[in-house]
Amino acid sequence: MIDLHEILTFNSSPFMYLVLALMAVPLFSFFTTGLFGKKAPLWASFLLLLNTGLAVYLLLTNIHAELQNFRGQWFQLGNISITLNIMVDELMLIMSVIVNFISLLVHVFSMEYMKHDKRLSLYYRYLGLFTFSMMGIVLFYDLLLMFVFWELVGLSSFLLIGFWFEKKSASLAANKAFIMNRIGDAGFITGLMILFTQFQSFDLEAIKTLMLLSEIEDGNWIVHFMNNGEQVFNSIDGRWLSAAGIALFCGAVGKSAQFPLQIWLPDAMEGPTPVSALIHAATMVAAGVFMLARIFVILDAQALEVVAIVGAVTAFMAAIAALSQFDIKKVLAYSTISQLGYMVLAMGIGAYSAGLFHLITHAFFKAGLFLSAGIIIHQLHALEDKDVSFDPQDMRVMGGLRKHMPKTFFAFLFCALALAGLPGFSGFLSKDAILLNLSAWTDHKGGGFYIPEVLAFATVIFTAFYTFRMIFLVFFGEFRLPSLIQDAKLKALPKDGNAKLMVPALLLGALSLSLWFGFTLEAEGSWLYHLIETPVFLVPVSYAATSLIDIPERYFEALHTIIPAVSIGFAFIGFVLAYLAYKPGAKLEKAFVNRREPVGPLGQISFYHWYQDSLYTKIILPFILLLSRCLAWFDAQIIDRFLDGLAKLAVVLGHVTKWFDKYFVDGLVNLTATTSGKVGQLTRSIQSGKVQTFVVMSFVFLLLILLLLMF
Amino acid sequence: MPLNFVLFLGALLFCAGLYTVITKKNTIMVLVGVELMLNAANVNLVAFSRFDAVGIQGQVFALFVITVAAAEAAIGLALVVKVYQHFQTANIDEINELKG
Amino acid sequence: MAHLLSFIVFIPLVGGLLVLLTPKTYEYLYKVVTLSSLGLTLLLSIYLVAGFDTGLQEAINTEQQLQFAEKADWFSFSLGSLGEISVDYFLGVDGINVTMLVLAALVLFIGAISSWNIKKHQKGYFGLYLLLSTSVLGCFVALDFFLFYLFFEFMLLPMYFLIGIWGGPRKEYAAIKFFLYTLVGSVFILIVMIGLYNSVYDPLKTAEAANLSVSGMNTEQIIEAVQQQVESGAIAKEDLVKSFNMLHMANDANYIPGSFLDKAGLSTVFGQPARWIAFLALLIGFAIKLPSFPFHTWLPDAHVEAPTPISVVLAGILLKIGGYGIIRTAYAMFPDGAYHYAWLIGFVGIFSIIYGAMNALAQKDLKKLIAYSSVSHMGFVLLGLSAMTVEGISGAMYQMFSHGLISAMLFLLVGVLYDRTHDRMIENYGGLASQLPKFTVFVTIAFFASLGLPGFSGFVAELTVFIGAFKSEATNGAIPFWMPIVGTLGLILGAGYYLWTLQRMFMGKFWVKDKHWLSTLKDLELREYIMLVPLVALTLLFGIYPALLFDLINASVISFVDHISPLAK
Amino acid sequence: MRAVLAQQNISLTNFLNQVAEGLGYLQPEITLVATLILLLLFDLIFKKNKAFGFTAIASIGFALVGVLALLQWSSETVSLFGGMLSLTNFSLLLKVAFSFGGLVTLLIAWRGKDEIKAEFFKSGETLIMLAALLLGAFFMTMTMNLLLVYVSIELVSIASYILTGLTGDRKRSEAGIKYLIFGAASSAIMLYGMSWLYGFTGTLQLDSDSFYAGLTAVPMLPLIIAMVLTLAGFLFKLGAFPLHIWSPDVYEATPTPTVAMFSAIPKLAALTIVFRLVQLTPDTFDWVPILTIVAIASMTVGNFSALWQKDAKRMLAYSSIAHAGFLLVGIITHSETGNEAMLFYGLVYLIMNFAAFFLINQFESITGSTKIDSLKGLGRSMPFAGVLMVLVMVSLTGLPPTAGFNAKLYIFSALWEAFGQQENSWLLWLFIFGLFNTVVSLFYYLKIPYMLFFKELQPNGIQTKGRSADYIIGTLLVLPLLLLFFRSDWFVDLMNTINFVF
Repeated sequence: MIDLHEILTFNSSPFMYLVLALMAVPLFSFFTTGLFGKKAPLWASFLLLLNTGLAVYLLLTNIHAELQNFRGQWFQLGNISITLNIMVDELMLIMSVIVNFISLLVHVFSMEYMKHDKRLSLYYRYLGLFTFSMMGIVLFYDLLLMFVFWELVGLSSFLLIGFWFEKKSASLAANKAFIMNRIGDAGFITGLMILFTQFQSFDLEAIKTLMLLSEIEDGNWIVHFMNNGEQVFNSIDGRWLSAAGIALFCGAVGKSAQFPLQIWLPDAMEGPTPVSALIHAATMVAAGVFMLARIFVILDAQALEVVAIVGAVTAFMAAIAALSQFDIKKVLAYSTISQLGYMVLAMGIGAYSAGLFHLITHAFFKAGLFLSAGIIIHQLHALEDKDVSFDPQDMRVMGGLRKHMPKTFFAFLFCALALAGLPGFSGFLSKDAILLNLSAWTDHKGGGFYIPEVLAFATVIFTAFYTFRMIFLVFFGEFRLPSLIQDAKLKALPKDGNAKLMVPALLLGALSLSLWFGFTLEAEGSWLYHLIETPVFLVPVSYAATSLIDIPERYFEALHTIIPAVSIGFAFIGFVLAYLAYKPGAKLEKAFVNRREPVGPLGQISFYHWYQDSLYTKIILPFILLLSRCLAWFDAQIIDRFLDGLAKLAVVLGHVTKWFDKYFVDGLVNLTATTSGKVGQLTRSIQSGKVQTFVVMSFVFLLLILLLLMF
Repeated sequence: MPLNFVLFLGALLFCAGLYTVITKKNTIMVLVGVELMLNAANVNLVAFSRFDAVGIQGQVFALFVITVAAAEAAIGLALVVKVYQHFQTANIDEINELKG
Repeated sequence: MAHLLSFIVFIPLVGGLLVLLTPKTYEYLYKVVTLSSLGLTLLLSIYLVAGFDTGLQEAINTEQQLQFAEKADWFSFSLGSLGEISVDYFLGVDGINVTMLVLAALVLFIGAISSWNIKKHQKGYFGLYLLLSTSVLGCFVALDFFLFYLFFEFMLLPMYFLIGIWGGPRKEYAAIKFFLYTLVGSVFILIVMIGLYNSVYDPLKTAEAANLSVSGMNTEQIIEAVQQQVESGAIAKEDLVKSFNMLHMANDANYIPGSFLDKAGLSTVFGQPARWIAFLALLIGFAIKLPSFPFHTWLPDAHVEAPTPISVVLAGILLKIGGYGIIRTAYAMFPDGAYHYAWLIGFVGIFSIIYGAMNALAQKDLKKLIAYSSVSHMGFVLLGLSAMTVEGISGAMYQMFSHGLISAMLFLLVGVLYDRTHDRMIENYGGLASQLPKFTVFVTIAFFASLGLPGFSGFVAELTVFIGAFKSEATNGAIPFWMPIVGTLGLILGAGYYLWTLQRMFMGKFWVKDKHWLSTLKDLELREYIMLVPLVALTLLFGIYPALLFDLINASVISFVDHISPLAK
Repeated sequence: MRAVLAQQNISLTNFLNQVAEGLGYLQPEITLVATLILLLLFDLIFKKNKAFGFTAIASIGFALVGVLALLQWSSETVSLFGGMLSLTNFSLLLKVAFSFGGLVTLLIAWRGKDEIKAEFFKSGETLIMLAALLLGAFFMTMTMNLLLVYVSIELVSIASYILTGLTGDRKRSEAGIKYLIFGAASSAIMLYGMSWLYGFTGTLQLDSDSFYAGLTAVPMLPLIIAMVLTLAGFLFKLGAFPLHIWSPDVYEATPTPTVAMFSAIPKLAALTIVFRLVQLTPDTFDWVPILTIVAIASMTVGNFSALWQKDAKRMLAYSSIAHAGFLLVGIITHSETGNEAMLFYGLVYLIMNFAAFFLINQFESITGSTKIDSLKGLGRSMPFAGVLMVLVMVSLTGLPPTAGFNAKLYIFSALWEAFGQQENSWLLWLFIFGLFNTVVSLFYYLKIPYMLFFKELQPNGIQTKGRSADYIIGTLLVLPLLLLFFRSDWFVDLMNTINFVF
């Protein structure tokens, strides 16, 4: 029988420090950047450049080397040792490159974007903190440690969203983000509890090994192993296996903004735009998907179905919501949610590689979109002054920017096309892979499981639609701002930003071309896709889902030609619709410009994102607050009163006995008096005869005692 | 004369005494009531001492009681005088200033 | 170093006497004496931890598992047919109380620093403070129930005066409330104490008293022999030496056969087995101190009225005495009761967690909010204990320790604000972050630490409690799975009330209710840094490197669980 | 006497010898009488400034009594006067305690305000009455004979009436007359009960076989009646429910030193008599219910009524009622342990009360009043006295680190043991009630520290300069309370040498 301690062997090598450096450098930047004042951006970016270099170096040297991991003990809990485990595998290497790279670009971008902010160095420290904790998630192959950094990422996101805390909306958005994540994390912790109870370890390697050994016997999920010498035999109800998966997934739901917790992400746009690019588009929100990838093999069929459905629903809802927004960042936010939905869906159907592939491509093009949007916002913002004020994020003030800022246009366009999933762009490959697997999955599964497929394909159309809507509204037609501010006069027209702004955007724009990932129109043709191959499920067979690998080839043959065609077709439909609706001079475009908010039920639902937000803020939250007030009242008025009451009761009793000692007796005396006949005179004579009442009283009590004793 | 007559007498005296103590307004009368109660006891003692195997302890006791009662009465009367000086009355109802 | 514990416990007392003897003209000396004596205590207790052997693995109810133990006959006499009664001066540390001792020393020291700006009746204040220190420290290391009870009760008087004289507007009410609640609790404890020492004997002393021939036997054998003889009734009842020794009380074999609380547990009170009732009484007695729902209502009042340093000590240590008491007495002496009432305890635990959090959400007074958060956090202690698993118990202890640090920090911060404006109402402030950036940094750290952010000690504690509690049903079936899962609500609510407060008070545009505060609202000063920085550092340290604490307690906790866990029986 | 003679059928001569040697054992009592007479003569002979003389005679006399009692110390029982008195070290211990009490009373008077000084040391009768009271108490500790019980009780009572009422203002005379009427009535009731007991047994000798036999023979109902009636008088002296009602008025009216004496000495004396009665009645008669009811009621009534008292003396009166309840617990347990615990409690109670009254008296001599409000803020201006007061109150409540705690601990341990053996639910209730009464008592005992320290001194120009003599005496009175907590074995070992068999 296998002993836990044979799995959890402590090992390390000098190479480990190199890997740890990936975390150490950003942390160092967090601590030191404060010291550099004005020069802080340079210093931080320099450190991150180093880190990126390191990440790339590691990727190149180890991409084909065999897996190696470093493990040490964090602390000993009873006789169970809680370990730290760093695993160097493709996923970790690739992710670390992406995170560092995009973070680096954002650092550079922010030099210009944030340069007027008074808390500039603090901003860079937060970026450092974020990168550090993000790397933590990527590096550690250990659920507990992953959770630790998971929360730290949440913290840095909280700090960055609320960076302009003077704005009430910003602080509220920060709280919302953190609390929504916390709800998810409660699930995560539950997952941890279940797995720990069963396997006595958080170490993914241990969990996976033991999961392989565990089995289902008449509905109980049992595992049998040794823990340094002593036998461990755990058996709990099998449903906890699914529960564990779902609970852990809750964490992902929070972090990756899936239904029903996704509402924090649009608000998170209160943060600086580069931050949105880094955290709320490329890296942090992808962490949920990354985590799903880590625990992929211990998810059972039920859990995976839940994942798939949640993903599909999210993708669809968000796509709808993106259709009618005015705020360019809002559009991008919803599109992010929708794309994350795709990734989660992919994980749910078991399209591991496709999901991660989409994660990577999306990271680039969405970051690119945000940065280009950032440029536009920045430049428009530069136009504001005392008598001209407008919301530089509102697409209604934009239009025709293609002429004024061409570079930005191209950066934006490339990324947008990738987002819309047109061939030749990275997004096409990954999304195509997902759709392909999805339809295979549906055909194989049958039953009610066509819903995800329908939603996913509908989403393709909507995606193309809102993408091109955005492009038309922002870059084509006339620049609307001047017409909107009749009285005042613009001091200049918007133009492309300087190198610090443009280089990152263009770089990302270029990276959203598909040729970097292989000169092909199919995901299978891409080197990256093959780098990440789908693992096999380890859960007991009776609970395991059928892996796509096991799905017979025939399911795919037909699809290989159809799916790309369909998706391209759908994308094209989306484009045409958008063109008809929003091409310069189209009536919707006019209507749109001078309307406060969209009309019609669909428009409303879309604009208010299915009213989900109001459900939280107008119903659930008030209810909780009310409840808490009631409880507080209960506490102060009932419990406290009651316990004080006991104390008071004593005092009252004091009164009573005192009164008793003094007056009660008269009553008794009257009683004796009546018995002895001549009431009137007696009562008068005794009224306040204190001594006598004393005597009577004592005597009566003696009699009472007597009676009590007799009976 | 059978014992129980005497005992009955004693009980009667006792009750009468107690009643006086309880009901009379005048302090002197109250003291008299006490005397009655004491004498009730005396009656019992004397009566029982007839059945004393070894002697007449009862009667001795009675004597002692009478003496002590006298002393008590003396003190009582002295106090009554004292009270009268202060309150210009011996009516027990009007001697009532100590309140708890 | 011999008698280390005695030094630790009684140095503050000596300091107190010094303070009382120092004439008013040298008032500045009071602080010096207080600070130096408590500082010395702190140093000694650190020295003690340094010398603490973490590997020592002995049964929890034997004296071999104690370290730095000091035992001396205090007094003993034969009380008629009760037989000989012996009370010892018995101090010692094991994994269960060593952490508490250090915590107490630390928090008391910091409390002393924060007493710096106490103005009125300094002599009385510092005298009482040092008296309190001694009784608190003693309470944690006393292993003789009589001695323990002495310290436990003696705590009340200084506390009563410290709250009642130096407190806020409704100080009298708060003081008497504190005193009465705790006294009710201690009456429960007293009842059981009487019952216990009437049922427990001291084997070794009995061996002397009954002059058994113990030549050439080692201690264990003697104890063995005595227990057998008592079992068989060979030793007369009058020769038995009744013992207040807590370790003996925790050992079934030392219960006199046929005595009221013996292991057979035949005697009943109100139809329930006496041992269960005894457990319940102890539990209630200490739960009032903890405090847990529904005995918690004294806490908000006491906290709101008490001066800052006293709130710090109250939240930092006194509450822990409740938890420590439950572990040391109730659980150790009546494991059967503990197992029988596990469900109840666990339920009260999660209820306190959620109830406290909900109440905190509704508070308008910052200090009250923190007080209720304490109720919530102490709920975790109960939840962890009720699980009766190694993880649960360790988690409970860790929670007590970390809450000691964090709540101290929180109350200090409230004090900082109160010193500036003499107002604690949340709605009277806004956007303080821009006015008091450094203060805000510390508040944010404290809040996040308290809501259990990883990296801070609170997280390790809560996580451990949760996994321990969840493990329970799978291993010993003390409490069901759903309890810890429901308990996780506490995490969410915790985030809720802390972040909401943060947002209302510190974010947004700066404004305060009263314009005069603008002049008084200064950022942190050196003395406050001296208090806060160590606390922050420690919270981080114990969050990042929990082994520091777990290594101290592991051995004891394992044997403790072996002792109480029903499966071991 | 013939009765007694016949009982032990011995000749007159050696009976007289008995008396003679008996007198030898009564040195303390004789000394007391001597003191009494000396005081009388002194009073008659000298005309003015007799204060010093009185003080000297009384204090020397009381001290001598104590010493003599100590010298007699021996563990075996001596029965005197044909068994009417039985002298054990139990009674000797109490005698020592009583004479100590007498001395402290003198001290209190000496440190008291001028009126008190005048009353005690201007003319003799107060001291004489004190001596008489002591004499009565002494006999109460020894007597084995109902007759003697009655006489000694009356001696104490009459002395008390006089001390209460015969001098001083209208309040006192009122209290006096009430005290007398109430006392006389209750002693009459007792006497009536006694007469019945005599009837049942045909003897007044408590330890005689016929007494035992008689009580076993009698049917329960009349026996209960007789016993309860007899008990009435004892409870009156004990100041226990339901004959407690006199004490508040009397305590309030009488000068503090006298109250100190009332509150401790007659109580303990009466306790010994109840104790003896319970010891010597056959087990067929179950005392537990009666005494339990009385005890619980006394504690509860005493504590609860004390809550709202404004006057310190009145409050202590009620507290003394409660303590009477606690003392009875020792008797109820009816075990050796219980006896020792009871004695321990009694002696600690004596010390506590004298300390309490001494301190109250000290504050009274400053503020001129015993109202609790009048203590406002005094603790801050006289911290030392304040602390002493706090300690005494803590001890009365029964919390560590004071002897009051040990007293409670031991007496309830005994009760627990009794419960453990008999599993008699009466005892359990007594146990629970008793302990939770502690909490109630805290309410009012804390009032005094509360006034002393929490309230500000009100600015009437009273001179709050503590006098060092007071501090010394106060410390000497409070110190035992602490010592007996930390080394209660000293005292308990003493208890162990006491023999409770008569």
